[in-house]
Amino acid sequence: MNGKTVVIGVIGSDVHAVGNKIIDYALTHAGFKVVNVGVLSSQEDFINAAIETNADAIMVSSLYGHGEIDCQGFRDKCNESGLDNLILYIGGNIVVGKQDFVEVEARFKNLGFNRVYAPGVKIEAGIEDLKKDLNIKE
Amino acid sequence: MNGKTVVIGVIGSDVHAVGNKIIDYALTHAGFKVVNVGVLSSQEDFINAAIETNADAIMVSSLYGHGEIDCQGFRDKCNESGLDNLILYIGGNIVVGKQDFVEVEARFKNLGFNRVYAPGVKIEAGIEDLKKDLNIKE
Amino acid sequence: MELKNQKITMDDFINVRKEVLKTWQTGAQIADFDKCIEYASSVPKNKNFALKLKSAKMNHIVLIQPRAGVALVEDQIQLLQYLETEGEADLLPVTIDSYTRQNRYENCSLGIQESLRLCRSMLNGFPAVNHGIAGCRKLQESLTMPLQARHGTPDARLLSEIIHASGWTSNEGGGISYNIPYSKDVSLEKTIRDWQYCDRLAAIYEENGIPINREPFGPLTGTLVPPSMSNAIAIIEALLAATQGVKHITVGYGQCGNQIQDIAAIKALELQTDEYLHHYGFLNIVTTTVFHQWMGGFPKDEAKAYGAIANASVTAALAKVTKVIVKTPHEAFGIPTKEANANGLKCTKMVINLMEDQRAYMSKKLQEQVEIIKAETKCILDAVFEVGKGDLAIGVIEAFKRGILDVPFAPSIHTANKILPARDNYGAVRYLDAGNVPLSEELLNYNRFMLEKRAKLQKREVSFQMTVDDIFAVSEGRLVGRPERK
Amino acid sequence: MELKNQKITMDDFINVRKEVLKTWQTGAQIADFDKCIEYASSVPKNKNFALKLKSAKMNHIVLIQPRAGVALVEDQIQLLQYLETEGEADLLPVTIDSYTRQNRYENCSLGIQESLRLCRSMLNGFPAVNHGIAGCRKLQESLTMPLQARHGTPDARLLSEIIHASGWTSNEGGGISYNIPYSKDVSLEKTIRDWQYCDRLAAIYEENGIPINREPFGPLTGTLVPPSMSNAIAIIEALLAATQGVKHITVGYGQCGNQIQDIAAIKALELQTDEYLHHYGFLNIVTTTVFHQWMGGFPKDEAKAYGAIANASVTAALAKVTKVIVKTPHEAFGIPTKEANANGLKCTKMVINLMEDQRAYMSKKLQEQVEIIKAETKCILDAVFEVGKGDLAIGVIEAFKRGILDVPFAPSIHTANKILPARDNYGAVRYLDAGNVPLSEELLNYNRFMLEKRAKLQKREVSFQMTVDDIFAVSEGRLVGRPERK
Ligand code: B12
Ligand code: B12
Repeated sequence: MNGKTVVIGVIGSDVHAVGNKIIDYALTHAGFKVVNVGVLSSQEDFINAAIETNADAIMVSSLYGHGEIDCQGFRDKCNESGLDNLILYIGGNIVVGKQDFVEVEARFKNLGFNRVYAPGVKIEAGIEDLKKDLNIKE
Repeated sequence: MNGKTVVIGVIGSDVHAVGNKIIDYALTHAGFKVVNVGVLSSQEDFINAAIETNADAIMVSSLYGHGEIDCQGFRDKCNESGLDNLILYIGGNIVVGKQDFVEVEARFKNLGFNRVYAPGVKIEAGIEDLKKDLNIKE
Repeated sequence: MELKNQKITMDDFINVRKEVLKTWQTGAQIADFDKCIEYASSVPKNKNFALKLKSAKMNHIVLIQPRAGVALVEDQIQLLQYLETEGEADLLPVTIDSYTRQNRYENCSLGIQESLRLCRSMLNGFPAVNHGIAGCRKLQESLTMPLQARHGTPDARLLSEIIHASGWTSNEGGGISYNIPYSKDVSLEKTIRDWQYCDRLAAIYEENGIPINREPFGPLTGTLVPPSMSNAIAIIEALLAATQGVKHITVGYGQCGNQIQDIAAIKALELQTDEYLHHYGFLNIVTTTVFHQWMGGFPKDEAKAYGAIANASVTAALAKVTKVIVKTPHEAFGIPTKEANANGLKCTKMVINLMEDQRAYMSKKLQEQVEIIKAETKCILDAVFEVGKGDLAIGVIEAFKRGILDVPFAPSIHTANKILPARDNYGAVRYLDAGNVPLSEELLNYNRFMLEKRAKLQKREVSFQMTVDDIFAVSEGRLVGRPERK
Repeated sequence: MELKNQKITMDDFINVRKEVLKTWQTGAQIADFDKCIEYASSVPKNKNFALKLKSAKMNHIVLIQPRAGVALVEDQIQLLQYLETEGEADLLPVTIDSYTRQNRYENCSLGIQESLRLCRSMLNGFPAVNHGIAGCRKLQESLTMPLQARHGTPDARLLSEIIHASGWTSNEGGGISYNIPYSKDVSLEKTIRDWQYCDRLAAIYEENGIPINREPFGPLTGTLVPPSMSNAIAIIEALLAATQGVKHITVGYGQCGNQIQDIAAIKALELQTDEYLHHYGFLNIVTTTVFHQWMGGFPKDEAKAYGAIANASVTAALAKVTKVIVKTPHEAFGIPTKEANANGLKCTKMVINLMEDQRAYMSKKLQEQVEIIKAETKCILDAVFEVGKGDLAIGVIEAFKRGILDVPFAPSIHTANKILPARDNYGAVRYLDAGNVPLSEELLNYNRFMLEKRAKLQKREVSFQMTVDDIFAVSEGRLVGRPERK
């Protein structure tokens, strides 16, 4: 255990559960305390869980293509809830179709995400980054 | 029989025999007298056959990619041999690789071919054109 | 009213119908049921999904069908026309967007607006309910191939009403298969009841001379589902549909990847579906089969994706299924462009054509695998009937509670989530942990034995890590997961 | 000196060698044979073609190999490096250009110049003789995978000398297979003799501790060659090579398209090659197999080409051949770009990996087809030995004269050109007219019967038009030609 807490889940009307289960498994093995709000989760579900557990980061998954709609105003809502410096990642298949990822990344950074992951980037890459961002030493 | 004679063959160091056999079969069925110089034929082979049989057209096949080299000066050689108005077609896979066909066509028209056919255009199309060019009525 | 596996009476149906039509404004347009049937009758018979499948079955032809859905009607028309002509599709889908699937029609409205504004589809499918019969009929009339709704909607009653009233002659889904993989906390009581409604609706059209095809969603979570589990659920949904009077049923199966197991699963599914239907007195039902090309994570490289697509097509051709649902070279990234979609179809069509006069021949190995899948499926179905005390609907509820029916990697809290699958050394999917699935001792031993064999060859323990490795294997370019890659 | 199937003496070899090296200026560089062997010995063992095949055979691994050749050394290096890394090729080819194949080295010089001038390859392959050992060694040293020359050269003596002296450890070809499909009027006496030289050359390297692989070209004209005819010729060339002392032989087969027939043909080829080698006293030869993806006309559509490529790969994986020669999505157009070439490889690799732990199981049908191919092949080979009065080389000459051996659609005037092949209703290639091929009455009846069946189903006569339809079928997207398309 490294003492850090991460909220994970799949946002919106998205039911893709496999990656979510894998992420849960991988983060736990990497020493994080994992709070999994599961599939079909709203922005509020993520934020409430983060407040309740005093989380250090939220890792949003979006697979089904509606990520862009589902994430509108997420960072603002975090700020309103006092989660100003919370680390916010998103990954999966976050937009509809095969789009130029540089552009996609920019759009989501604009929405307030600290890091944005392309399709099929494995969770291990996210964990590496998280350790960096949270100053966790191996 | 429509009274017209066509010389066919495969030019250069090219041994692709299947299309040549099919073309022989198809032209014969369409009423032409066919003089087949076969595979591995030089420009001279075509021209001599055309002179000997007083042919109306030459249909060159080139499949293996060296068509551009093999056909240098073909029209000049025809002219030198007194075959000034002979109809000259070429088809098959006449250049190396998948190239823009508009450009390829222009290159071969420059070499003096009356009609130039893209990969996989079937001989039936060539026969249609030949009937037009030789004023053959069905 | 207590849930039971029995035909909904016309009175009950009409009462529920009134409520259903109120759930979104477009419902009002189809209040007059007779007009709906009249319209549906006017659709040319060569555009009937059920009849096309029947004739394909009789002629041993394998049909191909894409997935495809965008936000706007005009775009959907263009997309499907392209897939008909350029893609050589034999059957057309309308893939419904995820908000509709959750009955969030307001979100759909927003999605439609945003799509208009940004000039690209902001929805991952076609919001058929929002477009109503105006849009849905226009779509159907613009196409020459039969149309089917493909979705993943726990409560698809309004959607089903609108599509059939628009002349779409097939509907995918079922009370289990569109609940467990597609929702988090919707009760099976509710979805089974709602899908009884959808089945009854299809049957009413059928009774009025319009054949309607119903297709339980075979692959479930698409992720290492053991064939006997998906077959058992497909057969259950076929029986539930038949009870409501459905006459054209397509049972489905998602490729697992071991060719022999996949062919065996299709054969077992064909045989047992008919056996169970006959046993329960349904004698005049046209059953057909659908094979889904690999439903798990796909390789990102397009050439490799083509390899996966064509490999699946060979299996489909050898098994002589009635239709194949086709993936595209964009699968790993997102909703395909229409070109990528057509490419998946053409690649599939080529293979199906090359193999059209060929089929799988029986070998000892194939026979063995058919027997094993049939035996496992029978263990499961016997137990479902038993705990339902003879009523299949009640049996399903009970069976899920007890873990007799159990779907791996599902989002729903209503599956026990106790079974764990993994591949054996040949890539066949086995029960690593059967949880509470009541397989016989012999079958459990067989599953265990096959996995031990892999463990030995891979020099490691039988464990969940195998399952994890298997989940990523195909997208990384192989079938069976390996402990470590150098 | 009379042609005979016997090992060339060292004296004769050395005498001929002197003449061979004079046929082009680069020959002089390899006059010192010991230096050649010394260089070849220095090539790391993991780059040895023969050893890599042997280990693949032992481990039941299927390797993949592209075709690839361009005019210039630097471009060839870049191309093959790309196919190693991006294309995941296991074995590398150097496809030789068509002028070299006809020993027209002056034309090659022109082609090299033009390629330099126009900055695109004006040759359809790599002119290895013109580049000499300087270019060929540089190429070999720049790569990590074993290298093979693939060509179609009736007289490949100088070419073979140069490549082996450059550390390329495999050579494709044979006195029949690089004559009949690749020339118009070169006598079999000459090509058999010239290939005895190439075989003896390979064997000398082998005797000096450098394993060299030799691969008769299995597919011949690639156009509806009945499996027993290509198998018979492959076995003959294996025996001719073994006689010269070759120890590593890869027998080949080009996909016909009916999966069962293709698997049966590979099995028959494996079995009978070993049988005949053993029978003639060659006991310590490593025989491996190569499967060529569809060698006839390809579909122009790239998605369909992928379908054809992957479908062939499934057959190869099921038959567990040692290696597969891979086509590309550009096949119908021309020499592929390096990207298209890598895509063909990746598609193939995906399928081979997905099927790596799977294989074909014996069914009654498969057994039957193996028996038929073996019986046909035996009829042919028995007759060849008979007319050769025990000498295989003489037998081949005689057999071609009489039409006992006969290759359809060949350019050569030295094949009787009497047999006509066509597909039966399942796509298997049969003898429509066996010409003078001495099949037993029973086998002739079987061939006839299978074709009559097709004729009946297609409602037409058994005729040459069937063959013509079959020639175009695959490029038009199916396997079996149809009388008319609507
Ligand atoms: C299996 C699957 C399904 C199953 C899901 C079963 C279930 N309940 O879980 C079923 C069949 C039910 C399904 C349904 C649908 N699906 Co789906 N599905 C897939 C598929 C093939 C694999 C997903 C998967 O399980 N991968 C394996 C896991 C382990 O990987 P993963 O999910 O990608 O997660 C990993 C990484 O992405 C990463 N990651 C994920 N999140 C995050 C977050 C952070 C911060 C980081 C660092 C990393 C990270 O780490 C994870 C573990 O390594 C993908 C395509 C693909 N990838 O090949 C399509 C795909 C995701 N589905 C898609 C769609 C559209 C749908 C449907 C809407 C319609 C349809 N096609 O049927 C419905 C959606 C229903 C809904 N309301 O959500 C699209 C999404 C399109 C888009 N974004 O443009 C995809 C991409 C297919 C496609 N190309 O069209 N699907
Ligand atoms: C079968 C085949 C072979 C066989 C040929 C057997 C034989 N002796 O006939 C073998 C295996 C021996 C072979 C060898 C080679 N081949 Co080859 N071969 C093919 C293949 C697959 C099919 C050709 C065929 O028979 N098609 C069926 C017939 C009926 O069609 P067709 O030949 O195209 O002819 C029709 C039309 O083109 C048209 N047509 C032809 N000529 C004309 C002329 C006119 C005026 C008109 C109107 C129409 C017309 O009508 C014909 C009948 O409908 C093609 C690729 C393809 N098309 O899929 C490559 C292909 C032609 N081969 C190719 C090459 C490079 C070679 C080799 C150099 C090297 C190699 N790859 O092994 C050697 C060449 C040896 C030599 N010196 O020529 C390349 C040519 C590349 C290019 N142009 O850029 C091709 C395109 C493959 C590729 N993409 O790399 N090949």
